[in-house]
Amino acid sequence: MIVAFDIIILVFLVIAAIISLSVKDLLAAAMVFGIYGFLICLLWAEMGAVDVAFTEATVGAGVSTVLIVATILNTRRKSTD
Amino acid sequence: METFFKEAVVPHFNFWIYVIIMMIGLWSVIAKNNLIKKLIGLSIFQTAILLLYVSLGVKEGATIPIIDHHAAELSLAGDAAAINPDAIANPVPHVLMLTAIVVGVATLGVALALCQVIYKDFGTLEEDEVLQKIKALHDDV
Amino acid sequence: MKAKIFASIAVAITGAVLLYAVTDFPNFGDPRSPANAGVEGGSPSASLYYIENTYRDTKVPNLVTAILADYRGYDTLFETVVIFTAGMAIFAILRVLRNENAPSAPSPDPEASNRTIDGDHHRIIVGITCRIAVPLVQIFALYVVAHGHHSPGGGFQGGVMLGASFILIALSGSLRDALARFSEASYIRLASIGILIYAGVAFLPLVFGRNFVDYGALKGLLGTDGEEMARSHGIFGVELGVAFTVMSIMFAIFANLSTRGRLKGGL
Amino acid sequence: MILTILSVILIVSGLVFFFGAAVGLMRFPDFYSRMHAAGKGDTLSTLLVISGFALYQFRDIHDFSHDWPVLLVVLKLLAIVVFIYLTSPTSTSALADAGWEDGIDPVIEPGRENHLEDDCHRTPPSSPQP
Repeated sequence: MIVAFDIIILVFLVIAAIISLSVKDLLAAAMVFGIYGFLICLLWAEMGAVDVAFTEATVGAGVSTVLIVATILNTRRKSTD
Repeated sequence: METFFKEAVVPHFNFWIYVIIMMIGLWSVIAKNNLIKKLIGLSIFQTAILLLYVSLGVKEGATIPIIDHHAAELSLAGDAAAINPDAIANPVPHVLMLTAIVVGVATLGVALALCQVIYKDFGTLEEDEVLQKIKALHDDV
Repeated sequence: MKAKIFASIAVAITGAVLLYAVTDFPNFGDPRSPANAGVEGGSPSASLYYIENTYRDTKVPNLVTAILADYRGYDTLFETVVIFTAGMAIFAILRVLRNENAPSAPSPDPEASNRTIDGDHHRIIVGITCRIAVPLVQIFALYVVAHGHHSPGGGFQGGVMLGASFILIALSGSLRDALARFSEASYIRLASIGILIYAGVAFLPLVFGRNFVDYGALKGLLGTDGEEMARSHGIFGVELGVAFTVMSIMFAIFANLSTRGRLKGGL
Repeated sequence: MILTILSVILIVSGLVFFFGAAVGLMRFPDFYSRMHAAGKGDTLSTLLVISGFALYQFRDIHDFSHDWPVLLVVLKLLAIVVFIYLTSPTSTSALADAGWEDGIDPVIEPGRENHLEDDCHRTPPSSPQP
């Protein structure tokens, strides 16, 4: 646990969450959500939870982004807000 | 003000940020109009809770919860002090959250499948349009 | 607009209550907090027992794997069942079983040859690289499952990686390639087999007159020289079952979502 | 000592290339040159940084028969390098290809013609059917 590293990642985390909820292009939102997953993975590796970080790297940044993209390509890409 | 900052904010800064992330997720679940946006907000809400749990098990100066080879041999030989619990992170929150992540992505898949069915039936994923169409459906009958 | 104002008020009230509660939390990184060391004057925390005795009980250095599959094995069994149920729910919601345009189906789709690596000029680079990468990913995933006792990893991580390797085949080539290697019948079968492996390994100790998920009773069956090694092998069997189920369900979710339940065409 | 200095040199030069890639990503005018900067800089700097780590690990080998687990760490690091060399250029190529299919035109100096149109024909954008 390194406090400075912790603060930097947490600030980026808030920024990524706000961006992924405010862009109107859903494909971009899915990609920023993948970045959010990677940041969470870094945060967990830094906290000493290596198993959880490993799971998040495969699930959060890999599979869940792919699932959201698959749904967006089968429905509509633009959102009104 | 300064004492409040020193006593309430500094030792709990990460909990404050988790609450902020959680509020972002909650706000998007209530206020966003697009269903996929709502799902992304729900996932962000979920990660805030996972972060809260895992950070409860953090110990200052501790390493990862995998026992060193030498310490393991010593503890088998009967040396009770070989493994120092304060130097190893608390593994219980990790176990609980590890399964929660994988269950979370499976349930996200179910939610996305429901979104696709809604799109097939109503031709849109915007909440207000879907509600209008459901209302029109009831008015016809 | 009304929804946004209401949402802002609700979120502000919730956030204020939570931030007020946060001040009562133990400090971040405190090794003496109740979650880490138990209540002072009361009983010590369960995590202290796990840290001190897990290696002696199970001979598994990775505490997370040992607790996941042994001490909390009953919990993990039903987490796996939840994942299986999610896969079946997607099958029930999305899967289209009747053939919608059956009369015109036999004529081959002109775009179909364009979707494979050999037909589509644009997919050569990605396709060939993925052909090289997929076996490496799968070998690494099996390593993660099998080596979860000594390093980070285990059934969930390895299973998700195995599922992701099949998703990679579907994305780089076509879904038909992936389904030729891992068809719908086989992934549903394998998901059930995974649950059965887990439940079977957990049930076996009952035969020997011991408790559910008490793998130490398998000592005689496995021929190990102590109950600890029997528990270690029991953990491995459980992880294998978890890996099978998670792999199958991850690929099932992707295959159904990307084709709207038709399992034809794809992205 | 020599190994430490060598590894520090490798890591620092890798960071310099990373910095170049980041500056290129911010400053270049269009999508394709940005992809170029990111792909090239990323691949080379990852190689340099990770081989620096591998060299740094070699410091711990004093007695080979006892310290052979360190060699496994070095082999794992080198495997990461090989894998990144395989996948990073591929992903850059796939992204540039997707950008071309999506209709992004490169910024070309006025007076020159765009030869890309002759070599690669664009498939018409397919609209997702409801």
